[in-house]
Amino acid sequence: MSKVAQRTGPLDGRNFGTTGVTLTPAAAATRISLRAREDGLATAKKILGFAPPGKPKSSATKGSINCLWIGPDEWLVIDADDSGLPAKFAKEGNTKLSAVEISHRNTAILLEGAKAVDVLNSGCPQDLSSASFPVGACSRTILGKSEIVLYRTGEHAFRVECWRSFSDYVWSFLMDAAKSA
Amino acid sequence: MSFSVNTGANRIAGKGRLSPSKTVTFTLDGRQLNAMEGDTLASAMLANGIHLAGRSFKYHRPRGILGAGAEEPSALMDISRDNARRQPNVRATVQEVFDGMKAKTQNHYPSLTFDVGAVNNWFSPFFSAGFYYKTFMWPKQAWKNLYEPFIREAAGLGKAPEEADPDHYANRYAHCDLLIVGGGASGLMAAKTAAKSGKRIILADESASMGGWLLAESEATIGGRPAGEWVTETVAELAAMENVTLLPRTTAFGYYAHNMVALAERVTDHRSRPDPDLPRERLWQVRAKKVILATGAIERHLVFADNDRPGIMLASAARMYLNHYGVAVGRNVGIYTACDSAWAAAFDLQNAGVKVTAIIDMRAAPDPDLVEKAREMGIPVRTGSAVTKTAGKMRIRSMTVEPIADPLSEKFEIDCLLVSGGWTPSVHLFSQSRGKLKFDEENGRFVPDIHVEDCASIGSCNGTDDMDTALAEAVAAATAAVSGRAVKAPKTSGFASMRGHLIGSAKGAGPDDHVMAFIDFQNDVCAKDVRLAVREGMHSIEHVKRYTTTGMATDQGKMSNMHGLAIAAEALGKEIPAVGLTTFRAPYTPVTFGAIVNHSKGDLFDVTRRTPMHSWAEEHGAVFEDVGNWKRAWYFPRAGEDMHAAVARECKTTREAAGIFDASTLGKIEVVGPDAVKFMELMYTNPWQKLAVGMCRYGIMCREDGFIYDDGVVGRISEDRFHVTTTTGGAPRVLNMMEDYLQTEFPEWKVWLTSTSEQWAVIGVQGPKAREIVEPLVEGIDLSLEAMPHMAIREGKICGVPTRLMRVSFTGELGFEINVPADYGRAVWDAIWERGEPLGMAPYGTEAMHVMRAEKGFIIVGQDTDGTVTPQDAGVGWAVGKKKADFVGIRGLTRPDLVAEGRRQLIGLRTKDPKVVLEEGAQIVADPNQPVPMKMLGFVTSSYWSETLGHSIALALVEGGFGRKGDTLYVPMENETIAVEVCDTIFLDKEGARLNV
Amino acid sequence: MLLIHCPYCEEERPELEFRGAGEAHIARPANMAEISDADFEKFFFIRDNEKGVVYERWRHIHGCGRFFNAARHSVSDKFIMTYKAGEKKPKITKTQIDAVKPPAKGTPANEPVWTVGGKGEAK
Amino acid sequence: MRRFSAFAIAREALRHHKGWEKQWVSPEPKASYDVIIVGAGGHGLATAYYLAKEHGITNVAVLEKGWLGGGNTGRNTTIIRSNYLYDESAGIYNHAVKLWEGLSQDLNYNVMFSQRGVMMLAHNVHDVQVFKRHIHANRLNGVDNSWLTPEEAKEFCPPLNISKSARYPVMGAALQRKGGTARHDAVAWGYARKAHAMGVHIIQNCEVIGINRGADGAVTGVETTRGTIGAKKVGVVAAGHTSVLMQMAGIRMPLESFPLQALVSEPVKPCFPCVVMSNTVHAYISQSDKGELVIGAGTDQYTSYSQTGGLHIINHTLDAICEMFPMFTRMKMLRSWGGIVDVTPDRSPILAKTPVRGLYVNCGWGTGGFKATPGSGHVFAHTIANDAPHRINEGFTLERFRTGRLIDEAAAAAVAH
Ligand SMILES: Cc1cc2nc3c(=O)[nH]c(=O)nc-3n(C[C@H](O)[C@H](O)[C@H](O)COP(=O)(O)OP(=O)(O)OC[C@H]3O[C@@H](n4cnc5c(N)ncnc54)[C@H](O)[C@@H]3O)c2cc1C
Ligand SMILES: NC(=O)c1ccc[n+]([C@@H]2O[C@H](COP(=O)([O-])OP(=O)(O)OC[C@H]3O[C@@H](n4cnc5c(N)ncnc54)[C@H](O)[C@@H]3O)[C@@H](O)[C@H]2O)c1
Ligand SMILES: Cc1cc2nc3c(=O)[nH]c(=O)nc-3n(C[C@H](O)[C@H](O)[C@H](O)COP(=O)(O)O)c2cc1C
Ligand SMILES: [Zn+2]
Repeated sequence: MSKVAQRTGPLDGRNFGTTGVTLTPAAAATRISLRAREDGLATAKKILGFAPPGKPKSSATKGSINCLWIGPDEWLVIDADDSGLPAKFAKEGNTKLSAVEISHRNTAILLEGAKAVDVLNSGCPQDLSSASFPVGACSRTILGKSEIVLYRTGEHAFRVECWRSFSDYVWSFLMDAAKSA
Repeated sequence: MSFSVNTGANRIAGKGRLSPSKTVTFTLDGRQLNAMEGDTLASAMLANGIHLAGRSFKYHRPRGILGAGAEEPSALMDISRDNARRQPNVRATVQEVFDGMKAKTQNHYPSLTFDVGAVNNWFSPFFSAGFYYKTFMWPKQAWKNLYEPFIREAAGLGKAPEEADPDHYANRYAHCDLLIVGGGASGLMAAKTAAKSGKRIILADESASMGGWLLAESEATIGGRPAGEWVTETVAELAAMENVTLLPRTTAFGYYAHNMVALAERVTDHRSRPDPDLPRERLWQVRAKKVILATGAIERHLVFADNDRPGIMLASAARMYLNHYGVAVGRNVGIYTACDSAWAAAFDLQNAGVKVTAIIDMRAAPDPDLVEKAREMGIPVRTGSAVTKTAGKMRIRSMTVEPIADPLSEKFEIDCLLVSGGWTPSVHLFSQSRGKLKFDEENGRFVPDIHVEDCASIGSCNGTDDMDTALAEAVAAATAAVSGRAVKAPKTSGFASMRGHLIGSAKGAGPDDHVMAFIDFQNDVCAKDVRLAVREGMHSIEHVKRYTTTGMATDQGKMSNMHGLAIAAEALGKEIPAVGLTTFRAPYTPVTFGAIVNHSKGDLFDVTRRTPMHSWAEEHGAVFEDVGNWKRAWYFPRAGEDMHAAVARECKTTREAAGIFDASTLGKIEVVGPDAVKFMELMYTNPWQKLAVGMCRYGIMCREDGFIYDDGVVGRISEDRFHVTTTTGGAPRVLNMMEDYLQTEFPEWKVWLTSTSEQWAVIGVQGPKAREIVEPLVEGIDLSLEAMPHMAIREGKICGVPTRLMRVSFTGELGFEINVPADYGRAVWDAIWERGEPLGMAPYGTEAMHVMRAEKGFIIVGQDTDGTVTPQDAGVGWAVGKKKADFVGIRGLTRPDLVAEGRRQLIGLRTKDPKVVLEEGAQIVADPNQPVPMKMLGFVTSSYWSETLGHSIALALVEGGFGRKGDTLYVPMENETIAVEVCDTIFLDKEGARLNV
Repeated sequence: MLLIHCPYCEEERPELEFRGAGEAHIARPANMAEISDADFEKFFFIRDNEKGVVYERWRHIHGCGRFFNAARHSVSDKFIMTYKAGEKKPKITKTQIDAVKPPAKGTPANEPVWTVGGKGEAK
Repeated sequence: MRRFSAFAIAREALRHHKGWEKQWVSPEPKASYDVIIVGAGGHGLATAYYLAKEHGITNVAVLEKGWLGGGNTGRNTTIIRSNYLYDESAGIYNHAVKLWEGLSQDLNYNVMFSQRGVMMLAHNVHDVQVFKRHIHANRLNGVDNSWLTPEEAKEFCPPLNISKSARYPVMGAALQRKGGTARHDAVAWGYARKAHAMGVHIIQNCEVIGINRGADGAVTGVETTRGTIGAKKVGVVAAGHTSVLMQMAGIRMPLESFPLQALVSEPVKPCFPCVVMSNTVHAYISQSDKGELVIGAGTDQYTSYSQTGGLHIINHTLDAICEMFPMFTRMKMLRSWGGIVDVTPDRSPILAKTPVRGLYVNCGWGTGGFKATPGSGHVFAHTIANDAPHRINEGFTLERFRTGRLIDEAAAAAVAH
């Protein structure tokens, strides 16, 4: 057997900054697309250690695990450490919920700085003021011509999740927007 | 008076708000001129005594500067920084001068003062409205070769840029509680009032300085302080507030549904050396909870004979030039008006030391106070009189004045004539918001009536002339918009009255006169053109507009539309409201394509999707093709190889040893849940109940109409989990269609769909040596034929990472599709390559893949099918479950035409000459000698040279094709006819011997 | 760009996040395989295409992913309401329609037609 | 009708153009007509004209709710071509092109038909396959259409960016040299003037609000905002409003009406010699004789009768225009607008009899019917006059949605306009 394959993210090695914002590729993470109805939530709670948030645009966090409300029966679970979530879900089976691993489908860009909202609003049509998109808020939305999942991690900090092959575009877009914001 | 010669002989020292210490230099038609920072090109020209600004569109008449803002129809210039940064048709009244700016006048040859195009002026009697519809028809060919080129050359104003634009542009989606458009007295007052609430407020004004007409006032006060100071203080106060975004140089150009207003901000066009990171312009797409429109009013000119000479301008503009820019527009100025506000211009000019030759007011009895004041100042006044003629070639020299009731005339020498026909409220945005207007008979204007969006109109744009009332309106609207507490508006004094108006033609330009009395300066439309249009039956104002082109120029008739309307109404014998206005459309003033495109230039024009192995392909010299947003490796040419040679080699290597192929772009959907199989039964034509766990099946998806929508291999991972693949391009629409059925037709079914297209990188290894290459890297999966037959799917590990390994083949060879989590894709690929290369493996691209699948008769949806092909037509009717009670497409498939005889069916073709490769898309006929139009039986969908078989192969959709096996048909090309024989679609290894090893 | 209230996200979002999905309340026949050609035509091709209140489907495709329905006025483009997929076609009252319908003709902006009744030739 | 000519203009110039007669008048509606055409767009007016000219039926009224030519005829990007794939489409559009070629002379009205060539760009392998399929089919149907290499495309249209590094490089183009543009307003006016001269009543500001039928179900006339008007036959040619009108006769249509937007730039000197279309990046452009760039955008995604649309649609179009012609970012948009297009499921028109006797319908031209105006009017007049379709419009039935015999240009190519 030859050596074990190593993980390489699509944005590895990039970074960018202006006076207003910095862009950094997020570290590799484990991600699950969690789908469940009312009757599956208990199982999800058991595995995650907390209940998936029920309110639109909201998220819940415990330890290394973030659970983002995406839709009424859909959550994006991001685990910064490898807590073995896929295996735990696999053990529970698919009768009440669906947990599909998408760790590699998505990649993320961390956007930080005083101009973060302006930069995002160059391509994202949502209202990102703190009143309407407070810290902890998250939403699937649009950035320019790409779909993203936006997650506000701080007053001036966002995590921008996107599909792997869109990440080059999203990165370039944010760079272009950062320069002119 | 004292003139400060440095920035122009007509600059009055001590007048205006610009700072004399800051001067800039620019050129006009190559001539170097000085200006003050803050000057517009127009004010800078006027300071230098220049009125002549260009030639008109149709008659090439000399034209001057008419206005002082966005309404300007005449002074359009070509402005550049350098060759690539050149902008035609810029309004000199809006463009701020910057150091090094190059301005050029337009639409003349060889020069502005001597223009051969001016012969058109002589022929103007022929160029009546719509003349080109009436002639240029004989001889027929002359239209294309003579007339049209001539007309085209004569038309147009400036010259389009020829080089790619090096500037960049930006976009901002913004949200606010209140958007205020217009930073004049009303807008500023509204902002000041609303800002206190702490709510998010955006205030945009198209000018460089906020203040609107306050900047033109000389003696006005607000709250006891000079109006200019009030503006400065208010702007400073607003600028300091965090909840307020102040946007000068920003035009609100479009009011769209649901309170979205689009703004264009000019970021660098006024700067000498802009920071290269700054965008040239920024588009703002503002979603406002409430909008206050405070867009003011625009002054109208007067329609009389030869009213277009350089030196004739709007009275309000002259006032703005004087009081804001410190520029005297002439030294010997006449006034011709129907409105009080022009009197203020006369008084200001006279006070500044400019000689006002006479005030001609067409009203019999204008405000006695004004008349009295003029008398006191020694300005001659003629009331109840009109200017009936002007003289002067490149600049006005004199005016002839007649009492309206009386033909006695007197002549005044002047170098400038200020006109005012009263004010037109700027209801453009209001109208775009689909608000309804009403006609204010008394003041001859349309004003907002019913608001449709959540907005309010205040101040001049609402027809409110009196400043106290305007400010009270502002306070009330702002308070309501932010649900604030009512406050009192400040008291004002000293504002010029805006009473009095004329719409339509003035004396001497009436129905029986044949003079050139311009309505629309830019498109050279005269009063008589409108009358002609009406005479010819153009009785809708929309017809009048289109027949005469009035209001269709770059100013969209801001000054002229009311005149056109009034003249049309008169000619029609109708009331103005019964004739109606033409539609106001975005943009309010022209907006660059760049601002609208903003970030979507170059690489950001569209998303470019690349697979995890893209870099490897690049390193190995791949040529890529675009498939949707994806870049896919098309073929891998080696030194000296063209596409044909490379593809032939790739096929050969794969069939003889092995090939490696990046299939990552395939769409993938994970279908999970207790009802997964039921769902698959619905979505695909195939039966799925009996598909064993660990096995795959080729599936076909139709739309309800029975036509093939997509296809792909589906693997059953467990009883309740399917790994579904789709075509590359079809991935999003397939998932969308599945979600649609699931959510809206069968919401009670327990099954969930997740896109995993990008979770998995897919590496195809195909060819006799495939197993040998892959086997040593795999853990926990037995790859032997017995343990893992064709169409099996297994989970395990490869290179130490998880894999879903499918034994499938699109080439007809022994093959594996190795799904690995995408971030491992490149590493696993590298490992396979490391093993495979010494064994003779080569990478192949999509073209070789297409050839090999065609040799096996496998279809490509979208190439061998279009939206009119059923599974039966495509020869995959076996994939339609005969015993199924339902699936999407089941009913569509049985419609009369879909079961009729003579449908086009997919068959194989072999050219009689094996070396000839048919062209894809070539049409097929039975009788090549029939006359055109020929009866076409079908067409070639796929066609390739098969290196393996040593002859060309093709697939085709042919009428009744299944019944034509062995027939000879013909493919008529432009210069030859190719004979072909209909054959089976499977050209290679019918029995599948190569597969089952 | 419209502003659309997603009944699942419980707020208004920009149209860019949505995908229009055609007329609403056209149920797929349960006995699909058996329906007549005419019924299939009705189901698949025929549309009300109402000038006035339309019932239409949207998908919050770049948001929560849900399909939902809307009642909108197809002349003013204003929404009367949006509601979840599966909910019954709502009865729309005259008051609701009046609140979204464009103002009557007769006022000139954007309806540059001659006033009704202005018969015959002008001079 | 007094003829238009250079001589007539010269004569009139001398008397200040006082002698021109009305190009059409606005008569009071009569109590009844042999044929009523609903909709005074290009297609309706052409139908009336050919009824009079070819079939001697002059007791005809064209009823128009607004002003003639104010529908899509007055708001389209005027692209004319006939290089369609299917025999039926090639048949009707080429019939139209032939009529276009003599139309100015026929109408004695210069419609400025300008055969400057329509070039459609291929940006990927799939485009190439589809275009070649069209070119071959067109050749065998007698329709001109030829393949250009990127270099030839650039030569034909110098502003075109054929750089290999473009996001979607140009891989070639299909050129129909006989394609081009015409002056949209002049088409409506020219037909109106000639139809009027032949006795047709063009009644504007007259909205049809009901279709009257007799006891036997056959059409007897229409209700309008100006009263009841009788008719033996009624032809509905109302483009975006067809569903509304047909519903008055109890017929539901396979149509949806969408706003389609367009825009013009500021006028500039000639800089763009032909028509260019790209379906892949989705935009089309030409320069009018007046100098403005005429640019087509897309449809909004929702049905609407509002003749407006969202800025993002225009945004998307201009992205594509500036990608193909990078020098145009500094051009300015002067005006943008929308029209309401009636779209059929197969993107082909319906020109046919209906289940109601005496009622005929001509609709479904969607985003691309201007080019068909003369051909459509010509065969529709035939259909009405003979109560049977012309050979050329035989396939464009209403029944095809029942039988499945679609003429699916869209499915075959995803090509509009
Ligand atoms: C933006 C845009 C761009 C386009 N570009 C092209 C192009 O480049 N090439 C091309 O070939 N085609 C193009 N088209 C399509 C083309 O404009 C239309 O297909 C064509 O003009 C239709 O002509 P018409 O006469 O059928 O319809 P219209 O001109 O719309 O005429 C229909 C008439 O019916 C009237 N009407 C409706 N209801 C009633 C009623 N109840 N009573 C009385 N009258 C009524 C309307 O007021 C209207 O005047 C474009 C369309 C648009 C909107
Ligand atoms: N003396 C005069 O000549 C004169 C003329 C007009 C008004 N007034 C006085 O001013 C009072 C009201 O002033 P007001 O504030 O209503 O009007 P205003 O004309 O002073 O201000 C309107 C402002 O809106 C801006 N604007 C217009 N359209 C815009 C757009 N689409 N985007 C961005 N900015 C835009 C203009 O640049 C201008 O600054 C009146 O009551 C009257 O007394 C005086
Ligand atoms: C081919 C074409 C060229 C046009 N050129 C101009 C133009 O040069 N100036 C202008 O203001 N409008 C121009 N228009 C747009 C019309 O003014 C108008 O917007 C359009 O006919 C739609 O009508 P509406 O805006 O009144 O609804 C043009 C329209 C078309 C179809
Ligand atoms: Zn939602």
